Amino acid sequence: MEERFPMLQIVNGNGEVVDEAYRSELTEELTKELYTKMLRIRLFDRKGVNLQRQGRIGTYVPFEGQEASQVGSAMAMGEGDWMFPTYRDHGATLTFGHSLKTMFLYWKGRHEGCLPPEGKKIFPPAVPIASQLLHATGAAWAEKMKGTDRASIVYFGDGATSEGDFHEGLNFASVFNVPVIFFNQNNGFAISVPMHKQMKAKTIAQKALGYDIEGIRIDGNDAFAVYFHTKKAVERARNGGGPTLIEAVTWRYGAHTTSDDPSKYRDQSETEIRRKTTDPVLRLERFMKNENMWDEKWAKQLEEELTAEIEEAVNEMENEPDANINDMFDYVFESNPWPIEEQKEAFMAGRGE
Amino acid sequence: MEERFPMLQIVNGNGEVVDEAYRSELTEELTKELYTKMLRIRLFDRKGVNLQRQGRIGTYVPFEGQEASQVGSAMAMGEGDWMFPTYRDHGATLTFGHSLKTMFLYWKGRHEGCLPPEGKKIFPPAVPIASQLLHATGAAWAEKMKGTDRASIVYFGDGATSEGDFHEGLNFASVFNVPVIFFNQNNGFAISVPMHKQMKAKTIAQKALGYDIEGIRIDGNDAFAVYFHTKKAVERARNGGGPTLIEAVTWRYGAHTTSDDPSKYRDQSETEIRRKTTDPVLRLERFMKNENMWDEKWAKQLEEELTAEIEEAVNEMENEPDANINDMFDYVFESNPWPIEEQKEAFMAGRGE
Amino acid sequence: MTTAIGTKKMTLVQAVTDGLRTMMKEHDDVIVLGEDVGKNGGVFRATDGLYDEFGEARVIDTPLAESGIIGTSIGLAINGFRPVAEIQFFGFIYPAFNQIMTHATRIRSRTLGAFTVPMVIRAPYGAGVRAPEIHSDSVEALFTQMPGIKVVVPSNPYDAKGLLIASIEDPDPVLFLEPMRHYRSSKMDVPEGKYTVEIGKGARRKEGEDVTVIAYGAMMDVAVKAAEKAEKQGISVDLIDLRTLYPLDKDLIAESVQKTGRVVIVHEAPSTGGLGDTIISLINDTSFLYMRAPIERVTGFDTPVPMFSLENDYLPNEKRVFDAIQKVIRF
Amino acid sequence: MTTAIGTKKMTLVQAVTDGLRTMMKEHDDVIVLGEDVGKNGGVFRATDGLYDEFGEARVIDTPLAESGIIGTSIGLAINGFRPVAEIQFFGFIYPAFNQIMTHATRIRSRTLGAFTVPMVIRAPYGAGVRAPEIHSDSVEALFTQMPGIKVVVPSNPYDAKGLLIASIEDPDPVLFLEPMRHYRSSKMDVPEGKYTVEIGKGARRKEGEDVTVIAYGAMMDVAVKAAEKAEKQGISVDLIDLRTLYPLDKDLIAESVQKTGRVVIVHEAPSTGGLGDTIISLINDTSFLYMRAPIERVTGFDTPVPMFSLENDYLPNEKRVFDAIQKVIRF
Ligand SMILES: Cc1ncc(C[n+]2csc(CCOP(=O)(O)OP(=O)(O)O)c2C)c(N)n1
Ligand SMILES: Cc1ncc(C[n+]2csc(CCOP(=O)(O)OP(=O)(O)O)c2C)c(N)n1
Ligand SMILES: [Mg+2]
Ligand SMILES: [Mg+2]
Repeated sequence: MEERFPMLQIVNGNGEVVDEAYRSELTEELTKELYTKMLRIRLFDRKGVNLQRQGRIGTYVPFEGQEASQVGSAMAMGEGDWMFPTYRDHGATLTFGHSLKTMFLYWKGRHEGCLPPEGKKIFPPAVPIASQLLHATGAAWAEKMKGTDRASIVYFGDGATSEGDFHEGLNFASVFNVPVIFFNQNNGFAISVPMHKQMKAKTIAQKALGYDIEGIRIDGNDAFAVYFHTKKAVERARNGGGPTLIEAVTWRYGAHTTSDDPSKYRDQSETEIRRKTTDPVLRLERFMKNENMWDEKWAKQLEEELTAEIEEAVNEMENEPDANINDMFDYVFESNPWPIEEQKEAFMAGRGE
Repeated sequence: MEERFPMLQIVNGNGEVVDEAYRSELTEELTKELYTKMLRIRLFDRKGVNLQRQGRIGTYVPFEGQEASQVGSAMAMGEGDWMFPTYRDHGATLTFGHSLKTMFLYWKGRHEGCLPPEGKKIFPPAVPIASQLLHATGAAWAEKMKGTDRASIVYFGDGATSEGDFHEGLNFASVFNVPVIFFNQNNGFAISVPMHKQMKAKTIAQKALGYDIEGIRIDGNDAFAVYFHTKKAVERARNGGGPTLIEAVTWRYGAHTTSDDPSKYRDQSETEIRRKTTDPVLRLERFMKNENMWDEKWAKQLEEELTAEIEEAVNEMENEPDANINDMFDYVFESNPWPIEEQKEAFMAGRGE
Repeated sequence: MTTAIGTKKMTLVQAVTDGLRTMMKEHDDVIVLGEDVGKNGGVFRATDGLYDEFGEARVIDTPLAESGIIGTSIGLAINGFRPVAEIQFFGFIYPAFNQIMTHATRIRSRTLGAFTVPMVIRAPYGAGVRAPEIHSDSVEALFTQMPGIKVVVPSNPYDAKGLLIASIEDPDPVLFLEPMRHYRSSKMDVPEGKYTVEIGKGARRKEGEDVTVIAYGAMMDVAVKAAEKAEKQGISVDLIDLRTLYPLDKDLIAESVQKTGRVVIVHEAPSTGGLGDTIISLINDTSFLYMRAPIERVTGFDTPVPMFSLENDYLPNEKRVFDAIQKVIRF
Repeated sequence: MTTAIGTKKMTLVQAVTDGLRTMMKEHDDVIVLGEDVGKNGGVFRATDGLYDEFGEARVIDTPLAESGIIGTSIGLAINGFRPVAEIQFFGFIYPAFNQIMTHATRIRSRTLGAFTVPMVIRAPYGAGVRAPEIHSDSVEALFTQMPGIKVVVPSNPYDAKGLLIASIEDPDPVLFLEPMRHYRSSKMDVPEGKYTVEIGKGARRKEGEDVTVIAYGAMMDVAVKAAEKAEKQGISVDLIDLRTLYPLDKDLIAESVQKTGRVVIVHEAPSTGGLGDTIISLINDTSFLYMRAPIERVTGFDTPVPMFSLENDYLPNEKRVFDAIQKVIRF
């Protein structure tokens, strides 16, 4: 199956173009946009890990190493499309328009962190694994019924493919020919469980065969491959071509979450090698250098600007007024039924309010 | 995918051998055994429908048309193997050793109907669709851990492939390389829902591709094809070759259950054509005639004997003492916790016992 | 609110169909989906005729996957539709449990109202029709304890239609349970057109002084018969049909209980953890000083619903309810 | 039964590991399976070291699929093994709900004992550790109302090990809930080797006359603190740790309640339909005439557990329990 689903690549780890068909589309503008967005979320991610270490936010889920997958795919989506992330996809949601502050609030245990910016169709992160594939299918199906050309993209990991909802999602989407992109980030591990214990199959893309839908496998650390191949799938979806399963092969450098210790289950030296050979951000830097697009000053300034933007968001997060207790009671239903109203009153009275 | 998973046949609807490789194995003994078992369950099935019409049992689930699938597969299993049927597979369980009386008791709403004969590993019918694939996988996995060469066979329909448990069952079985046969009877309908609304895939066998396991598609009305191809899969399983997904393409002639009215959703004339062209029992009769194995007297006598055996079982079922109310209370746990014991006492007292 | 003109004699299941049709006619965003709900009109014919009337885009035969049905319904609901999902039998809702428990019921509160899930889950429930195994569950208390979903159970055709319309109009998830053994047991005058029965309000079916009997759904008939028997023996029964199980009609229950001081609760779900426990707890909160006897519960047992040869023993019946009435009276 | 010799200071999670190790050493048919239980030793390290000690055939990292874990465990259990399945967090048990509700709990009764399911489902539960969303559910009442499964919740290391061993020895399914916020909160002397704490028996943690306080699991600490405060104010508290939630220790509860006539129940699960309702119902059945005040419940709310910025408001705390004690005393 690996031959049937070869890993599509446009630019390799050395920053060299390996798929000449795309060369003319690898413009400086696109390259710099991808680089900027990837650097931005990498800096965000590192900040997240640090804030957790300092006790300024709760458990944080890092995605470093997966920036190309998240940025390339999110950039392939359009205004009005839907995004259904997991807990590890704030790189994608930030790229698609979520605000830095909101994302920090999420990791601070704030419901505000689940609210999309006005007009953005970003669902809150799915925590129960694979459940979101069905939501994405339903929302895209709704677009189809309304007769729009909008699509959904839904993120999930290699581990998620084992859940029943993965299967049901792909099946519903295929039967009703729904415009949804099933974007799998195969980072090789579900917490500690490596892919070969998760499935016997050697690729995730091949799972498309059971549903008679398109399946492709791409180098998830190649932002160009991710961007262009996702875009193709989205175009197909918009034109009534139905769902696509995309396997983006990638790697998380860090721990599963800040509570996880990867040394328990894998040799972290693998990560060190990957940082040097397949890193998505470094790859773009190399590509730009190869193509004479690289400008050291620009890069430095960019990093400074992005760092400042992130610090500003941290500030905003930390200056946010405390969580409002009403938020716990008042949004279970449109209006509080008496049990909730009574419980709220008793609670407030107990606090002396 | 239909080319990749051709429908394997050994004897066609006219009773002609189409796969010469098997000719020498189509002995009179085997043929008559298959015929006998198929006729037996067909007569049982018709009796079941009649008993329901007369109000002597409850809702009944007929399988007429699917006899070759059930008999051929059950005969391929050995002493000590496990069987996990659905509500429609009493043809298989009867072939594997369940007693006629027990099966009638099941349809009379008796728990005794769930009890396998001594030494037979037949699980009670699965009602929640597809849930049994996991039980079969677990039981076969246990055999593997114990180091035996025993296998499981689990039955399920085309509709069942849509449930999450189908997927999880195949995945667990493939990851742990478990000796289990996933025997799908694709009878074209899940109650009223035709296969093309159940899945976009044109075959069920192709779903094996997602798990890197063997998948085959066979003519489920050809008892020989079912028998020999299942046997091959069982042998492979016993020898550590792991699970196989078998799609047996068949058709149910009758209603989904005796509460169902198929005219609401399909043209029953299709069934009439199939009775004449692809019927599993008639096909064996034709084969035997073609091969000079047919003996009208034998056939007549066989039918009489089987009818008598079934009538006897009906008698036994009807002479069974009434269900024992203790059976409701006393088997929830090994011993009754106080709530059940108190409820039982109160109930008995209320009845004046 | 009623725009109804005439009335029509209907069974409970016909009233369900009529409720669906009424709302589908008025609102394009109301769609029906589930197993066999289309061409077949549902295994109980609850969606009979809707496929022909509204087409397969709005009356949708889904693949056989409950999590898929509820999960995609959530996606449809957050994006402008009001799905009415049928679960073929209540005992087959379990594969969808995760979608209901972690998503349908939580999306509004997680997102402080940015996303909402206006969906209805319909399911026939309960024993007493000699159905095969696991077709007879009565597990409403799994859902009355689940934050974020309302639970509604009509006991007659009028309420069935009015409550169903109210459920479809509700901006939040509603679990709508249909007593399958009363699907066709009797007919009743049901208004044509649109009307609602308010969610959260029970109904007093009989006015009495001596004892409050509380039931709902399929157990109303049993309760009515036991109450009639009690009346013949001079015991006057205040008979309450809950209609909504979450939120309960606290005021109606309190008012009745404070009048009678004696209560019998009837449900077919198992005893421990059943709605009876919650009602007793509510009465503890509201009416402690009024109680003249321990509350009696007449319920199913802490056992799975047995196969149908024993289901009549499992189900509460007139005698058991009557005995309980006598017991609280004689205490 | 005890074959224990020495004791060792252990946290609750270490006691769980020790219980597993003890049983795995003695019985080859005891196996452990779940997500990340192998090499990683579980996300809370509850299975730490077992993979190295017993090998990957008996300490099994499964694919990420809860229905698969429970469903295959059922198959293993009917065929000679005693699986101990870990559900990584209680809030991820829902995908397995169908397997538990329709199979694990019903196979014995469906087959009149021909097949049985001696399995344990372990899950860390509850809020208070600033975990991400949906990692903090306390839905034990979904299972106490489910016929065919016992539900056990230790509150300290000693009980954790003893109850876990009893659960593994139990011939029927047991849901074993571990209060995650007390996994490492304190250490306690725990006997080495094998001993059991009987399923179905609560423990009196403090003897008192004025009011009965009933709690379990993670809420024991809160209850203890509130009781200490009450004692300081001259209110004597009879403090009960339920330990088993199904079947409840009816006698212990009745005895205490009949002595005090006043009851406060504490749990973090939502109010409606929580175990509090069932306990009130039980007290109604056993002790009606003894009650001197309405029973007070201090519980979570009828809301999903909020994200962690609000979880301390959601959780019962010492003050709320103390206020409830005062309320029942002053009634
Ligand atoms: C239903 C469910 N089961 C278990 C978990 C706990 N859990 C959180 S993340 C995770 C691993 C997910 O792996 P994968 O799908 O590969 O995504 P990744 O974390 O690698 O991005 C697990 C088991 C969960 N969140 N939901
Ligand atoms: C979880 C679950 N959902 C729904 C049902 C109701 N139901 C019983 S049989 C059936 C159709 C099954 O179709 P298929 O798998 O093709 O098997 P067949 O009946 O054709 O043998 C349905 C929907 C059920 N038993 N379990
Ligand atoms: Mg992963
Ligand atoms: Mg079928």
